[in-house]
Amino acid sequence: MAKVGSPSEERAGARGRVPSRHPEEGAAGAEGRFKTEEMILNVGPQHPATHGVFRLLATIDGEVLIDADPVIGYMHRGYEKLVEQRDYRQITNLVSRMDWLSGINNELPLALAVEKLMEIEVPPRAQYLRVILCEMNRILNHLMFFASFGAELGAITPTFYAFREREDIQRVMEATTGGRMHFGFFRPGGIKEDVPEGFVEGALAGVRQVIDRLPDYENLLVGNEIFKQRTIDIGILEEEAAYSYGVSGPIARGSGITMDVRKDEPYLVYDQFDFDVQSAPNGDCFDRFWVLIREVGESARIVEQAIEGLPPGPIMGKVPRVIQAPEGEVYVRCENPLGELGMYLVSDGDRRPYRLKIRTPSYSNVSALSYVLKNTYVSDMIAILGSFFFVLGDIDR
Amino acid sequence: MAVDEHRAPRTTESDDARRLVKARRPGFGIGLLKGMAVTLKHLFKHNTVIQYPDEKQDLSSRTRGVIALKEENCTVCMLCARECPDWCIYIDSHKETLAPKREGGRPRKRNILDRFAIDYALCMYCGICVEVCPYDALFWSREFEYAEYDIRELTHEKEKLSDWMASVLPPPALEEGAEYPGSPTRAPEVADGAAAPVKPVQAEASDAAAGTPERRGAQAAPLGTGGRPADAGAPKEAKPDVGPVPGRQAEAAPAPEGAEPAAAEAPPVQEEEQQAAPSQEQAPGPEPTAEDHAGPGGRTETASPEVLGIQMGAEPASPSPRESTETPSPEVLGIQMGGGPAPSPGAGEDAVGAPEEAETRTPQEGPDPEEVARLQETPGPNVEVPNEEPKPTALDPTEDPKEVYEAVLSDQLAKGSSPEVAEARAKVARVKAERGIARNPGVATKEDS
Amino acid sequence: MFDITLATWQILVIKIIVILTVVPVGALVGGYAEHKVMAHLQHRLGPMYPGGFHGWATTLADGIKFLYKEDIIPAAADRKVFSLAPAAIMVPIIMTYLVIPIDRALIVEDLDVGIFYLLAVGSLSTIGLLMAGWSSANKYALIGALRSAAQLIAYELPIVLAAVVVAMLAGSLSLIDIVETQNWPFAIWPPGIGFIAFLLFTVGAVAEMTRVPFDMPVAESEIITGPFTEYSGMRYIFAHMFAEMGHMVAFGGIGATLFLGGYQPIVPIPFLDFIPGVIWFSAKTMFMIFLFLWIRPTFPRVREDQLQKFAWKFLIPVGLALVLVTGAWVLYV
Amino acid sequence: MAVIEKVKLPGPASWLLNWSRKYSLWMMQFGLACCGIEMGAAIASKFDIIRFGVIPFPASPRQADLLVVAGTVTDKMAAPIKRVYDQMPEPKYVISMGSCANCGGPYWDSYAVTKGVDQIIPVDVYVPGCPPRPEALLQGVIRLQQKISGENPSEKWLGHTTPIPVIPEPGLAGGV
Repeated sequence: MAKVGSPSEERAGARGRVPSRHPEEGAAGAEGRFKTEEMILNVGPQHPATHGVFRLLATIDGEVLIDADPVIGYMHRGYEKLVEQRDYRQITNLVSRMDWLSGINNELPLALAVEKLMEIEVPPRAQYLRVILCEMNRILNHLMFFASFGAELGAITPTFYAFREREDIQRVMEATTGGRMHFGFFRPGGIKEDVPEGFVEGALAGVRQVIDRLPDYENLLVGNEIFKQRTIDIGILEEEAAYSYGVSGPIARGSGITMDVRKDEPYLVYDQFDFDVQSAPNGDCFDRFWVLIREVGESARIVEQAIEGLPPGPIMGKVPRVIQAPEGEVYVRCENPLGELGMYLVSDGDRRPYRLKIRTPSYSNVSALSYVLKNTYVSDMIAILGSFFFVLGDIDR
Repeated sequence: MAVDEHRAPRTTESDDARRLVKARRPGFGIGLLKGMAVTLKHLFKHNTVIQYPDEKQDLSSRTRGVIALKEENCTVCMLCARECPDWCIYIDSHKETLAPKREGGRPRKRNILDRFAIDYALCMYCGICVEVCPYDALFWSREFEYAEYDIRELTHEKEKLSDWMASVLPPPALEEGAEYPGSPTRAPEVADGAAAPVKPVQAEASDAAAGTPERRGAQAAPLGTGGRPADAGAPKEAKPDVGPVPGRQAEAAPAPEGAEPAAAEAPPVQEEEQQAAPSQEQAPGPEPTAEDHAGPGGRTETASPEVLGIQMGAEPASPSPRESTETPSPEVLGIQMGGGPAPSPGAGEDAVGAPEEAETRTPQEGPDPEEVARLQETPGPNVEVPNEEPKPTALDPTEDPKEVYEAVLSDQLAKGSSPEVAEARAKVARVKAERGIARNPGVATKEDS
Repeated sequence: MFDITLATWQILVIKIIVILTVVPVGALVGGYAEHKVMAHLQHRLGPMYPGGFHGWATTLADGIKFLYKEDIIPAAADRKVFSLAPAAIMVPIIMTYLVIPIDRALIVEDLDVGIFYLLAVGSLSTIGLLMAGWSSANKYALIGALRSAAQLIAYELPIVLAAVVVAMLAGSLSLIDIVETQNWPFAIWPPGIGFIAFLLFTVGAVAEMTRVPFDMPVAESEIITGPFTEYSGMRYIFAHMFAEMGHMVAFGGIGATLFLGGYQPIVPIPFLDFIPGVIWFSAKTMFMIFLFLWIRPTFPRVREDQLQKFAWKFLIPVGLALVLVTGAWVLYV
Repeated sequence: MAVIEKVKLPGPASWLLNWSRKYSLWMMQFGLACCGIEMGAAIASKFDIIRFGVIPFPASPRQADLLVVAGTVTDKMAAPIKRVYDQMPEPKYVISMGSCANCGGPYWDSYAVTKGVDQIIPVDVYVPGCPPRPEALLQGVIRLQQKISGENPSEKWLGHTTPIPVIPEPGLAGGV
């Protein structure tokens, strides 16, 4: 296993890893122990813990996972090729399905890229609405994370509670955009149509309900001693390792990296809002979970501020009838719920992109898995997979 | 809006760090008890399950459940089929030539819709077809219950699609601060003030149209009754009801008197409304470039004869269509709200019905073929499209397939590929040779020389 | 009571028939209760349509369906062991029902060493789990079987210690005697001792049933129901569903008998005597079952090594200390 | 189980077998993509698919009756799906959920996507939508239950079911 800038094995052992029993690595330890045999366990592609079709080739020795090799590509749909055959409006609807938990966040970089190429000015109302919708989508995504993480650790109830809250927010999203998961709402230049009456109340109510119920969640999981045992000091991803694997988003922030595109390189109107970048220093499963749960609160704060400052006005900038990005190339990055989502758009002046390279957060995040999974227990593998919240569609595209 | 009541708690950074340290401390079972309290609390809470077949959610009108077709509005312009990313819309039509309306006029052609089917097994529910439809023939309905045992049954024909029109809701009112598309003024009072700019247009239109009452009557029936040709006889009964409808109805009132029952039974198809053209020339259309996104503004003028038809013939006793929820005729709403957010306001984006074109063309004629071709380079399923089959780049086989196979095989084996890989590559090369595709440019030129 | 004299074998047949009906019915009712209680704890409704009224027949439908579903034995499996394992799991569970006193006279067999019998029989099903896991020729099943063997042995001890405490307090190993001695249920009196013993028993019972939070051996999201991964049809329902539910009902009954006063009224007031013992017993059993069902959706599961540490380093020392304290209580109070 | 396929079952027995299968549909969740999340929503507390006796617990295909293929089936994933289906014991049912599983959906022109799960396994009910709302899946389940109640168990067992006209149940029929 290539270790890019990883800390020494001793330090990893000292930070909660199982001491290595692999004969090649710890030859000294092999004597005087039971002679054990390795077994290759094929986890996935259809396995309840892999939320999706993710395959992990695990070499296990008893309960200890010696080596883990993620195999991806089971959900590869050829996005980057497909978008070359579609015009921008059709792509908006397609990339929404890329990371299915954060549809509207995927549409945003595309819209921003086209706007940047075409030099379209987006009216403030559209920008505010974009922020609101993006942040609500972020809450949806994080709730899903909460649900799946609990379920993987064996606590099935959080799933049910989280889905109930998701439903409330999804209702508002549906009344606004027409879709529950795939919105297809952003257009180069603005948004598709203005929000319907009752949007503000609905959004506020939905977001506040989540905030109100957060203590319940914390009681169910965060404060739970068993949960703490299962997550604290498990699956540590150190700061330097996180850097070298290109990890971004909540997982990087859980390793103490205060990195957030919304703060570092503000797009839309994020620089007008008061919010914090949540981070935690330890880099274990608990910290990753902690950061995600805190981020729900931050997103709620942004939604409230944006609703407060929502200006009246048009929702579309001056755009030509047919969107044709002029020749050129542009890279736009946004903070997806799972990390940095970048789109590199090359246009040859057609109605379709010449090339669209998508840098998805999950893909980079998941590359750190085999490093983190090494020398852990099989049960911890589940906790780590859960805390590395990834979406298969986002990895494979 | 009282935003401050409930604001999400703001925490400082050191606060967060302290809380995290506290949360990471090992507990002594209190956390377990708290968790049990949470679940126990929910045992006694009122359940919020939506017991689906017995009770159903009240879905919003924008919900993308199923696409309904208002058959009368469809002019077979094919925009939807061509814009569909999945190509799941199938349209068949034929052209009919009708006798000229007046002595010496040119014969009219019109498209008759034979088939309009959507394959819902393939549809990705993106709504682009609804968005691009320039004549408001497609709407989103909230229905979602159409699972089938056979995939072929998921392709629904126009009869079924028209049935779904019954469940289409009027578009929602917009949030405070929204700009209603097509309105010259900003802000909320738009909704009420919208009638003003529209009014003269309608007056003109009604005057112009009054000369040909029979046609107007014919049109009123199918449109106004939400697409039910069976109700074509409605204008007669509807006449007395026209009076109470306030406002602009007054100008329109004289028109239906001339509507003859015979004309009312005419087939429910769109007719050319040549008389409407002069009225549109006088219409103060907004600047096309500036207001491009607000296409329905343009539609206000082009659609006005229809609108009048509806209001005269078929909106019996609905003084304020905005409040009536069961009338699925968005044109009326559109007018009342100032060109309003009809279910497909985005039509303006491709804006075939934008004012510029409307001045030179009549609304029911369908878009100019050239215009459509210019707009839509994407070929549609029902149009002559270049074949999608992969075509060989070179038409004549230049190499002997067998030779190529042998050559590549030995070449690969010599290069050190495993026998399987070598064989696979050789097979690929043979297939290419059979189809006349040069293996790679280098090889081809070498052999040629 | 009745003036009918029956031959011994006739009595035996009747007893067998009774037990063979009680266990599946108990399992079905337990399964239904699990569906409904869990659903309501999770803010859901649970089965509503099967059978009409609140889905009462849902587990019945499960039972009938599984009886005639295809029975797959994997090609690589050890056929004989694979087929026998469900019986090896199920029979000990059925056997536990024999000694639980439902009322003063309603007991299949009042053994003098009732508690001893319970503990001895209760640990037998481990063999069945091992058989199932090993013979399935499936890696997940193997991991599950090994985990369950380790776990069941570890958690047998806290139950034994808790039972020892009860036996010491009652001064007898017969379950009828244990119930009769409880003026106040042992979970309440003697103060502290009984309650801790009750907690020990509950934790041990949950682990013994391999339910959350101690369900590592059958963790669904991890090793896909462990030893039962390859089981289908009738064998599955006997090996897993009936066994788990039967186990739960049995442990509910045992808990009610040992700690909650069995068929006796919950408080020793003569006024309450008019309520038949069966009702008291059922109510207490239901309370125990509810406790098990309440724990299940609330907690995440404990990791295998943590689970072992918890048993050996915490529960068993506490149990041993408790035995000492109980001895002191019995001798000096 | 050879009895069922040889003997012509009397009416009540057929009814009982159909009834038990209908209300005990253990559901193997094959959440592949977006539809998997909506399937989760259908299971969760707002819609609660367990109300119909559809039990989403088995993690192993050996105990499942119903396979819900929810999401995009890629060519790489087709083999595992086929395998999971083969591992399920008879009688088994398949619901194809969403446009991708029905016939490729948005990825109809993708080189990596299987255009419809019915190319690899037989499908009983197709639920349209992209993704279908949770209620749409529930309606699909209801339609499947209607189908089951009209089946001949012995034929189903042998694997060649002749389609039987379905009598809509007044209580459950989600009107189409």
